[in-house]
Amino acid sequence: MPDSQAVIDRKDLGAMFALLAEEGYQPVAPRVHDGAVLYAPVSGPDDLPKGIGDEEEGGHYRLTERGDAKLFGHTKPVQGLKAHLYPARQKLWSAERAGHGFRIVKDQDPAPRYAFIGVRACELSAMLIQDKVFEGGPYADKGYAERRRNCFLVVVTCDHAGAACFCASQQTGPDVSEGYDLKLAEIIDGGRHVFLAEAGSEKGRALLDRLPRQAASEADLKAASDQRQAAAAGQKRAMISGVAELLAAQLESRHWEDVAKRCMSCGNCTMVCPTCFCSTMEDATDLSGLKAERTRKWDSCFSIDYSYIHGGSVRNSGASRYRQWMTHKLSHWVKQFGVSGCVGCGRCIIWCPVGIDITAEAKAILKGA
Amino acid sequence: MTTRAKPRLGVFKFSSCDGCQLSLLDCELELLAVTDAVEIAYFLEATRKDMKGPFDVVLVEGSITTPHEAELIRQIRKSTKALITIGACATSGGIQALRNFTDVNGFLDIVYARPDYIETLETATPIAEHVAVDFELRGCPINKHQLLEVLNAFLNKRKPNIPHYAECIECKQRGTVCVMVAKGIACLGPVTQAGCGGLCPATHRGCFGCFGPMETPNTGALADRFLGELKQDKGTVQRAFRSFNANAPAFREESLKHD
Amino acid sequence: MTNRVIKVDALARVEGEGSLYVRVKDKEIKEVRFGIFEPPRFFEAFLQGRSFMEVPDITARICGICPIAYQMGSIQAMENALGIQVPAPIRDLRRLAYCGEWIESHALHVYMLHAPDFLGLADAIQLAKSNRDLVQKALRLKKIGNDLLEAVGGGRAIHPVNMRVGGFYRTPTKAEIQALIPDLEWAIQASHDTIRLVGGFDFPDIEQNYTFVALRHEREYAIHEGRVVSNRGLDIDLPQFLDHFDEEHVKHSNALHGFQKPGKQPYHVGPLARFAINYDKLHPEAQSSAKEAGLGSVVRNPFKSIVVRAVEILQVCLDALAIAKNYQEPARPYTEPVVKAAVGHGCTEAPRGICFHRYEIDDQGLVKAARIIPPTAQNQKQIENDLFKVVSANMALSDEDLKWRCEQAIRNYDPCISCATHFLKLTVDRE
Amino acid sequence: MSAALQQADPMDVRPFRIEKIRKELSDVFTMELVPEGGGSFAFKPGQFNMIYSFGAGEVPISISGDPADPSKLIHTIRRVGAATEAIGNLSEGMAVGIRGPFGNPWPVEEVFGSDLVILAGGLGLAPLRPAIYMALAHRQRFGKVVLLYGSRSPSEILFPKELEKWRGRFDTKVRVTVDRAEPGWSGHVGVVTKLVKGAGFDPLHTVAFVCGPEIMMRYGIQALEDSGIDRTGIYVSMERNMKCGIGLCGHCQWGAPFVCKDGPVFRFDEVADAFKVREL
Ligand SMILES: Cc1cc2nc3c(=O)[nH]c(=O)nc-3n(C[C@H](O)[C@H](O)[C@H](O)COP(=O)(O)OP(=O)(O)OC[C@H]3O[C@@H](n4cnc5c(N)ncnc54)[C@H](O)[C@@H]3O)c2cc1C
Ligand code: SF4
Ligand code: SF4
Ligand code: SF4
Repeated sequence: MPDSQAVIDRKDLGAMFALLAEEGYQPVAPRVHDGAVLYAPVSGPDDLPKGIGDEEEGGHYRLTERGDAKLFGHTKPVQGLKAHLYPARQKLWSAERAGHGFRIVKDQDPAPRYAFIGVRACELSAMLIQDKVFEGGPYADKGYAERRRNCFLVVVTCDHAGAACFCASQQTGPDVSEGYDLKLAEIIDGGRHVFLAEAGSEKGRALLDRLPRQAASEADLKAASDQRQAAAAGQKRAMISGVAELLAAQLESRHWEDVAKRCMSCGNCTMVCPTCFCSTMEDATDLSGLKAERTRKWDSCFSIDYSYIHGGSVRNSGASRYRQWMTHKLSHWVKQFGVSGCVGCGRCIIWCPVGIDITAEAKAILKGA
Repeated sequence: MTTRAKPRLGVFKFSSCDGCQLSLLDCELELLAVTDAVEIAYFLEATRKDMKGPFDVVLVEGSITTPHEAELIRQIRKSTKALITIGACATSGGIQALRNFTDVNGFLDIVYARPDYIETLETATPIAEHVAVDFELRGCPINKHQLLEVLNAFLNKRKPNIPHYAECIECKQRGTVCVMVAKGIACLGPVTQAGCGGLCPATHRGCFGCFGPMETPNTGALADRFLGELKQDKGTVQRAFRSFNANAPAFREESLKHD
Repeated sequence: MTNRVIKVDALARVEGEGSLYVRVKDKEIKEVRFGIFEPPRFFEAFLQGRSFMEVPDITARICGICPIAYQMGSIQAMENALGIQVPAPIRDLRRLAYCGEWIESHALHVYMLHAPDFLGLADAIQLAKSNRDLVQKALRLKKIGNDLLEAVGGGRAIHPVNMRVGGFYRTPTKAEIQALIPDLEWAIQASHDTIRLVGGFDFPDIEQNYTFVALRHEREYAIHEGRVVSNRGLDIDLPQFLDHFDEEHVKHSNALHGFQKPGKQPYHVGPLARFAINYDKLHPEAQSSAKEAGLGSVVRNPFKSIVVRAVEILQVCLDALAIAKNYQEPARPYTEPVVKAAVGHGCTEAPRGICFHRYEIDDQGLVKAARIIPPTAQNQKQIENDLFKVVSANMALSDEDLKWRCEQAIRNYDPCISCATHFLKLTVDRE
Repeated sequence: MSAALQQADPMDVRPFRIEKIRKELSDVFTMELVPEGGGSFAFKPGQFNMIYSFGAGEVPISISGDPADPSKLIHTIRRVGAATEAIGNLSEGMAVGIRGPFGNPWPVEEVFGSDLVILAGGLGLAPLRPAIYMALAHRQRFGKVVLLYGSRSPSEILFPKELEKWRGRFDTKVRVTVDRAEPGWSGHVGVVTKLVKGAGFDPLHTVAFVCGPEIMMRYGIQALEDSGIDRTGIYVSMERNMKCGIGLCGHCQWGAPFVCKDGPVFRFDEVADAFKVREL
């Protein structure tokens, strides 16, 4: 698609934000907040984490100074975009008593129009997986579908791998081939700071057409491809192959008990995982008992209520709950949705307060098998 | 439409700081709705009207620290349909349960010149150790929104939407950056029950356990992290588990491991 | 009937549990006891061995009504021990939080706990029946106090989480503080209305020749720091506090009784004391509002404390507004303390009066000794003196009315019994 | 399911009026519902609805009525907790909210031509009743039809009148057993699995539908397998926590399957391994 490729100068990047805002999108991009890079509303490139990198390990994360002017020099933000596409708390409807019965009032907020800028390969893959979860089955989640349809996606490819990344082994990155509107690779070469841009949809092409741009040179294309290779080659972690079959056969592995000694069932891993989708519903009334409301909230398979049926919880032991999480991600998901539920972003490793590493646990199970 | 008779609410206090019952008065925007929905039949902090039971719902704040209190709570239990304990004092013993770890007579000498005037028990214990409790609402202090939710649930005969999972889940739902991972600050969140709204991490400090142990606390794993990566000493780890919910079994046992 | 006993086993509309017992024989008052049976909670004892950094979170739990008094008192004591001076914006934020606590606590007391006495009602719920708007307004005022506390205190008003030795864990943003301004402007108007309302109540004609003790600060109506000053010429620094004041243990109470040395004299802390000692530091708008309500520069009628509280609400609303308007985010949220063995003192004006702290810490920062003297303990002797006077002046009242009048006399002090046991029942015995 | 329903947001709750309430047992009742504003409700045997009691919660409940009569929606419910209590406390003329029907049904039509064994324990008879109605309506399409039902005690036998009626049919074998006899009980005593032996079906051409407490199902399946029925001929209905009923909330996962959309009725060979794993 040569005509869909072009180079945008750093100083013209603001125009992209402005055009998106003009089209009614709320730009959401990486931003430094409380010592971390998060996805948050931004007004332009000045809000981006300029020259900021990140250092990550199991249970460890710090921001670093890169010493350059890169705007997307970090790896991935703390939490995925699910917080925007499937918010942690959603009011589904309210109801009021009417006569002997009641009336449902649909009063959901209208779906926002987000332009996500700086989306990583793993993030995009996660979104495509959640599309299958929320829209791929016989029933769709209307809210998700609407927010998803409304959004504009600007992917920025990675130039290096974080220490927790293992997308290469999950085939979800660092290359990006589909599902985006615009793809950028950030290139700094001496004094030159540009973005190699490639449209991936009609919307993307239309936007690109309106931006000040130059033709992409061979050198630019090579720089972008070098970055991708570096990001792939730099990955220190990898998921073992055949993990789906392995775990399906290892439901009774002794290793689950071993993880349970370390795992606190705190649920952080499920909260930060960009594909985890579990939710619960709360029905509540006001004091008068005349008004009711239904709210959906993120839930976690690590909670006792999650598997509670009359008489008790199905998964009481920590071992069974960790097993549920890991086997669902890496094995059952494949049967349910045709893909793995893990995109190799490594967030669950980083944000586990005790640094439990899903790739290491998979290896340990293989060893014990 | 069904109209119901106004349920009678009683609010009682034992050893405590008053903060949890004050939470009821702090529901400023909803307070009149509460007084519309229930008849406040006993609430010393708010009314001179002193009506006797029976009650439909009683809220109990505070822990049992004197023989008189131990007797009184039995009477209250007999006079109410539902008994809800509110706050760390009532649900685990509260800060005053620190006495359970030492000899109370030593404490008396430190605070009072004439310890012989004071009548007190060796221990501060939660209400549930004395009488049956229908629902325990955690927190030091309780969260007023949770208090309203529990009252709502009892008045409307439904299950209160009060999660028992870890504070971390609430913290992440709020979108707070984990202080333990990103700043190396010790945080009790992974073993503490959600409910406060994730205040401490959002204020850049570690959770210090106001809401007591979560449903399945793995305190050992967290203590190992504190002692290891976070380089804390044993005393600090012990004190972390020994605060407002020191007497909650999981925290008590963990703190005893770090003598 | 010449012999009578007036008894209130459990005093209502006070914070915590206390009792009142008066025994009268042949028109002569034999005994007056303001008893505090709230069980002891031993804070001073279990503070020993805790890190100085944990102390503010623990002392907050002495009282849910005025946690700031306990947090800030201990924080400032620790800072005093370690030689930390906080910069101006931090000091402002602290004062702002304290204004919040005063608004919240005073609004609660004036409307919900005390006003029903003057209106002959059992509680504010009755008041809401006849005047729902008034109660709603009172609740909004109270809420504004709590909102201030939440904004500065890290999201909750009771046992806030944000205050620490050296400053704050996280300082609020300018936007967060400025968001409070419209409500504060409303609160100023509401406090004027409050002063007019309570200024119009009927007050029993009783004057006491009090020894007033309060903090005094050179520039401001003292709230969170100052020297300890009395209307009888005392003017001391905090380290001398214990040379002049002490507490003793009486049998009918789980709280210690405070007194001034020598001679174990009672003294009075709280709004009347502050007003008398710091009248000149009141905001002009608060001063003129006080005048309009008929207050002189010293108020000796304890029943008029409700008016003084209302004036104080106005004072702190004005203060808070000024702070909110000028707020600039500090460069750093806190100064990192450097631990050493030391002794420190702290004293602040809790809504009910001065609250004194003294700590001794070792070179690890662990507490070796703690001493906390809350306002209600200091007022206890004085409350009993007032009761004596109220009973002798009202012998003609029926038991029920006398009882109510006595309760009211106690509520004049907005006693906070939870604090005092770190500290009510009326019993009037007319034999 | 009708196309219109499929298009509606599956999270939308439809109010249904309670036409009739019948007390079945001390803690079990049956409700007859009709849609507010009219209409009918088509479903397949074994499917369930999410039933909402105003403000009090929503729970999955199987449909226990006759699939041939879509004019009324029938549910049989045991009071066990907050939400079922709240539903149970409603009276005739009031409304509940319905979402559904959801789930994978008993394959009654698919197994025409074979012998049919229905093995039910306790309240498990309720989700099986629509299948029984349907099988009896097409009685000639089956070989033998055997209903084996176990209950804890004679006073806890669900639908006794209907059991009596079915027993009266010459073309159907009905066996009822209780764990504990009471005075006046002259029938079988013992666990329901004991009835399998001697039920007189042809194991090579038999399909079995099993529903009851999980422990009863384990033993029941064992007994059916012992009698020679292949696992591909055994169907079970499972219960797991459900919040959405349509595979979006994750709660009902049981290994790979979602009980709500891949079940609640499963062919046993597909879940036999899962049955063996504790706390799955
Ligand atoms: C497919 C299927 C079919 C079933 N068929 C039947 C049947 O035909 N008859 C029958 O009696 N039972 C049936 N059950 C079981 C029935 O669903 C449970 O007994 C019921 O869920 C118990 O709910 P409870 O609230 O009464 O009990 P509890 O034990 O109090 O609660 C159980 C669950 O109900 C939910 N809940 C309660 N209150 C709320 C609230 N305020 N907001 C949100 N959720 C709340 C929660 O998920 C909770 O975990 C079936 C279950 C399944 C999965
Ligand atoms: S399981 Fe872990 S590595 Fe995989 S997508 Fe989820 S958070 Fe990322
Ligand atoms: S794996 Fe880590 S993050 Fe996940 S529940 Fe266990 S301790 Fe928490
Ligand atoms: S900050 Fe504390 S509560 Fe929040 S996720 Fe981290 S460990 Fe959990």
